[in-house]
Amino acid sequence: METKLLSEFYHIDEYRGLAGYKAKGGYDVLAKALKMAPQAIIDEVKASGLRGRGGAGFSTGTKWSFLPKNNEPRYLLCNADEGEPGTFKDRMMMERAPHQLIEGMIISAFAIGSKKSYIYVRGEYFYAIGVLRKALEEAYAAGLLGKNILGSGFDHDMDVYSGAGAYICGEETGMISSLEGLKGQPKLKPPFPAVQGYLRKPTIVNNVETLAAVIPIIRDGAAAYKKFGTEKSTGTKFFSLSGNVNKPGNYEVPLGYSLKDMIFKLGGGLKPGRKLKAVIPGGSSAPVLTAEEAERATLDYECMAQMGTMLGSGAIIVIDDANCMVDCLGNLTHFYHHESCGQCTPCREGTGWLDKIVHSILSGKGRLADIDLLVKVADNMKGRTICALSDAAALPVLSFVQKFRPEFEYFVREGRSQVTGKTKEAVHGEMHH
Amino acid sequence: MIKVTENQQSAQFQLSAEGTAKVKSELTRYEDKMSAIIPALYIAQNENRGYISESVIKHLSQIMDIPESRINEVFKFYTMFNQKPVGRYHVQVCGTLSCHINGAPDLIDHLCKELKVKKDQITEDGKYTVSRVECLGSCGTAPMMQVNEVYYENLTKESAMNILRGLK
Amino acid sequence: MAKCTINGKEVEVKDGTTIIQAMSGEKQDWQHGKVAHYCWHPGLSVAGVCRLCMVEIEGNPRVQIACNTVVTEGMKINNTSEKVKDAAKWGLDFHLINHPLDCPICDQAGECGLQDQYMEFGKYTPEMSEKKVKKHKVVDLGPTVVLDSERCILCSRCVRFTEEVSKTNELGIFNRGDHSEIGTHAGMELNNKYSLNTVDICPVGALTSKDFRFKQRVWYLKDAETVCNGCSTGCNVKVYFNKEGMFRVKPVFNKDVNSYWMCDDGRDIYKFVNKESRLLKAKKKTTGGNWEEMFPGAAAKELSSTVKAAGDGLALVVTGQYTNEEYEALFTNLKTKKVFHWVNSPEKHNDFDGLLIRGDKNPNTKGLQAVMQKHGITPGNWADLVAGLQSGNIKTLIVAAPEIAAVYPDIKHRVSEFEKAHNLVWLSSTKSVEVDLLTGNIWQIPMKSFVEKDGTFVNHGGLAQKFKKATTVVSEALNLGEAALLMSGAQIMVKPETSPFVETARPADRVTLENRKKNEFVFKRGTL
Amino acid sequence: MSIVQNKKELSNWYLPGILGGLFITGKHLITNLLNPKKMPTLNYPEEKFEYSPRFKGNHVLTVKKDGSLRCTACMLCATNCPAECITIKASEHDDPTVEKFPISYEIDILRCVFCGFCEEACPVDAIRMGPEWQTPGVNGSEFHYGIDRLAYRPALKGGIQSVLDDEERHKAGI
Repeated sequence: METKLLSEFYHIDEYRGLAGYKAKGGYDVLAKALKMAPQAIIDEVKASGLRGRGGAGFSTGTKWSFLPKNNEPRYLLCNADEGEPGTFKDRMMMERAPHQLIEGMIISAFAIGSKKSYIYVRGEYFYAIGVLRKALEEAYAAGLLGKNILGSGFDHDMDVYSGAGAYICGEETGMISSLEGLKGQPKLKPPFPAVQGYLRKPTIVNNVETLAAVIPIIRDGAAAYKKFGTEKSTGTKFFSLSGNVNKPGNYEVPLGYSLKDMIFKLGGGLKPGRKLKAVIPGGSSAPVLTAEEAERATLDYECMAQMGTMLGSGAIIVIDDANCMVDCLGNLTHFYHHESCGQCTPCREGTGWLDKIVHSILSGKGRLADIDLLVKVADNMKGRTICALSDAAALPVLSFVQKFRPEFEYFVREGRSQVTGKTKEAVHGEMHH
Repeated sequence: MIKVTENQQSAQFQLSAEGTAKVKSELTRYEDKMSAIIPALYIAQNENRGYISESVIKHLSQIMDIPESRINEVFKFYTMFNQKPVGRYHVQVCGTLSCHINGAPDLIDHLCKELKVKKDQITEDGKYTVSRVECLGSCGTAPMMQVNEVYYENLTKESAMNILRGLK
Repeated sequence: MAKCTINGKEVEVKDGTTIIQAMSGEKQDWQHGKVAHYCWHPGLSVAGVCRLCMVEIEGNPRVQIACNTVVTEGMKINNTSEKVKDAAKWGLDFHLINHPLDCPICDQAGECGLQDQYMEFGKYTPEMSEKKVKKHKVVDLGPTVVLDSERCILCSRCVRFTEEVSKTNELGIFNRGDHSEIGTHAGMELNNKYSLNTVDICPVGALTSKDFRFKQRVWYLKDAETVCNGCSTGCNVKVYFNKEGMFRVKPVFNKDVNSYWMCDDGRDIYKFVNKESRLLKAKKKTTGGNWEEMFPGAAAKELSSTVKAAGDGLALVVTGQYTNEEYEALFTNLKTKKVFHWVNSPEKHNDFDGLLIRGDKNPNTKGLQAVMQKHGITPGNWADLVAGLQSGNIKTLIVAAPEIAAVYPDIKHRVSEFEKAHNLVWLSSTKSVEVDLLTGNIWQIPMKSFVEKDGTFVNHGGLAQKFKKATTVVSEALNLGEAALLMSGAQIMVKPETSPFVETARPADRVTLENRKKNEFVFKRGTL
Repeated sequence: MSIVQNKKELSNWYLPGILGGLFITGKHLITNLLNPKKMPTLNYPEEKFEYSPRFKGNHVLTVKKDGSLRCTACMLCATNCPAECITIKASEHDDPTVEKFPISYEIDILRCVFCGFCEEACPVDAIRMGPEWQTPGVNGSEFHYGIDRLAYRPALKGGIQSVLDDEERHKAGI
């Protein structure tokens, strides 16, 4: 069953406005937090074991503690770029409860002592940006933002910044470059953003859900939050279920929830007559799980890592047996070929190469050696670049080829798909713009 | 020897007075004036029939006092800024994995056939451009499309065509 | 100071230096082991995008890039392990999969980063069999540079150069992914005073110089280091030449003068050294007669009598284009008080564009002033010279003319004044159209250009820079010292050095029928 | 080196050697007269010896389909030539797809040792060694073969087509 820690009142429309939000206990936690000492808030978050909900799963408390201890100006950025295919939880949270995000951000900003924060939303979410802008106006009008918030002497300004269509801006430093008005290309690390990020000042970048999760932790305390989820992966998380499943959507469940129940109970199972073939558990860059592996998997960071994949952003894509895995891989390699920012050579050329090899197999002109070449190229792209996009491009290729190799070999030998029997004309490899 | 010349076919682009004021306000809104490039490009694209030409970049460069190559770099990096003219309604159908396995390719072919236009081209009446785009963050309601600023979800071939016909 | 071991050798470096700076060493001689790299350039900021300079650091599972990792105390680095070699192999492969097969028509062949480093670090078994990405070829970027986007490996050195050094922001990388291309925004040209530096730092043949395009293959060129005589900055440069002439000039690193850069005007100095613009033979003309050619040494000796006859009616006009040694010899041998320093456009003298270009276009003004002071000579002002010429008490005028006449805008006006002299001696390395039209007793003696003689230039900052002779272009030419000695009557024998330079059009050793008759080889039967 | 000495008494006599020789010549004279077809000699210059394709004779500059030179003036042949007898002057072509081509391409045949290194060095099959070698010349300068002599001499009947072709290369994406 769902445990609606954050999404309890999402079904109420007025919850989107300030009055509706306050009626359900909104901004009380902010008042409580402003009375606490900032370091106490950080310790509380660290004690709660909250880990990043955006995809990396890095402990939020630890990330906050990297900030230098002086009172040099620092920024809090909310990463709402949500470009990972399969993920649509941030959009729902921003459209249904903008004030929840704003309150979480003010508490976090107070904890790390930041005077200015931005919410970087991907350009396509025009509606969500509109809702956020209106919520910010309401918050400023109600004295919850700007100078001397709720009389606590802490002043903070917040603004929404719209992106313009680039998956790479979901990466921490890519987003920072985009905010600085440059091309959204990731920056060299070190220096890490906590030391030198936006405009070379210390910067903390957190996902929408991570910042919203700060509210229950401060309201009920770290111990109460740790009751949900498993020992190392605490709390609840939104999972975006999509693909060949009857009831796709966002479900908030405690971590450690079984993947099988998520698909067949909450997700309403597959279409009649179809069998489960593969599940991508954590967004398109997470290695794929076969049906058997999916049956015994539980949705938490440790189990996913143990099965050789990642919890990532919690986007579960269900693939049934009516789909050809080579075609699905071609779709993903085209995505990464289109979204690579082109800064580092292994990723810029490698994503293009992988895409062309898969599409030459799809067009029936593949050779058996191509399959091993895919593995070699993907292996030599991993870990060689500034950001993790080349790893994200390589992992699907490696996992698809390793776990569904017979299907690739059939395609090469027969020149057509084992499942659908079709071949794709070779034009697909060309990029349109 | 190919000479990179400015194609003269687009007349010198001028932002409207109100557009210029918005761009000027964006310049001072953020911590650093370079952050105003993306908002400025959005404003210019809306005033230039949905796409950005070279003279737009020259004009923005004069107003914002930022080198042309910096603005051009940002403009050509992001996919939501169109380099070629598009129809009044830019029908962007998502084609990434969750939509792909829920029938997005057939939907795109169907729309192209119905509107008698090839991908990324404009229909004769200048009303529609159909193009395949990457994940729009609405995978739970696949297949779906975004027309200018509005998301239309859980589409079938018929419902999509009805929506498009309904647009003025 | 941080101590670290590189490939087993103990190395101590200043704090904050990156691994690649530690391995390359001060003089870029890579004595700790060669690191493959493209986007790192000691004179520019770190981009870290070519991902080739991989090194293995103990305690770190993944290979790290050397250009951005700072050396910390006790760090053990090695770049000879199998993992690093494999990383470099694949790194290079990624650079080459979309690279065109242009080596036969690419000017950079022979000194191309891809060729050299592929031979050293490459995999030799390319596995790319898909279609390559097609981009713009032969794009005209401006008056000096041609771009070929397919050859470009997007290392962004040229973009960083126009941002950080020339600060003109013309270049950018447009589009995304493997369709990105270097370029300028439509219609705008790469047209600043340092544009050709981008050609030097481009590791591949994407940016090529229009002036050098297809002129010569680089492996046919010999090079020699010397000091540029274009202006008073005194940049260290390397001139490239072979039998047919001098083809181009490139900067050489010098920490305190020009670091890694050089201006575009300096790149044209080779044009004043080639035979087309040089004075090859000495010329003599008496009033009413026309020019008769003669051997420079003989002309100078013959002049010694007129110089002795002039006594104190002798006047010297000097320019800042010669070396200290030549001035020394000139003033010790031709004793005269009437010395005039011909300064070109004095009002622009101490202009400075912030980087390298200075208003004073003479390489050795400071050196000339120092030597004159040593000899107790105070240069007279120009009016006395004109008066002296009119009144006739200056009978013989010796002019040490400038090598690069273009930087002397007032040359026509000055030369018309010199015409009033009873005897005019014009010492110059380049042809002078103005002097050819003069009437009266005129001698023109060819001088050696700065590339053909050893010497010292003192730049604007007072730094004396010695340079050696690179080659000989005009074998009979004299240098200022020899001319002064001969004209002052000293009996020295000037032996012309052999010049490898030949007329460009004529093949070196055409065997014509006349030659065959004179050539005894043909008629004497060889013994086996 | 051991020399075989014919010690037999008869070889010291003059007549038997001469008559033996005459007999052999007579034998050949008769057989040739009886069936001239089997004669191994050729009626030069009407019949010329058919050399093998590997024969290294006078150079040929191959041409493309449209008749223009295949050579891109990359100077590899001039570099590889041990006799250094090839001088090439490169220049820009106005057709944008052809970037570089030779204005002048000269081989000093008197210097050339016909070793074929140029043929091996050429990356684009632009120079080959043809079958002819008997080309007289009176004046030394006639032995400087220019482009017209190397590529379009009458014996080549409009130039030999190169194996490589640009369209296929571009279509293949190389």
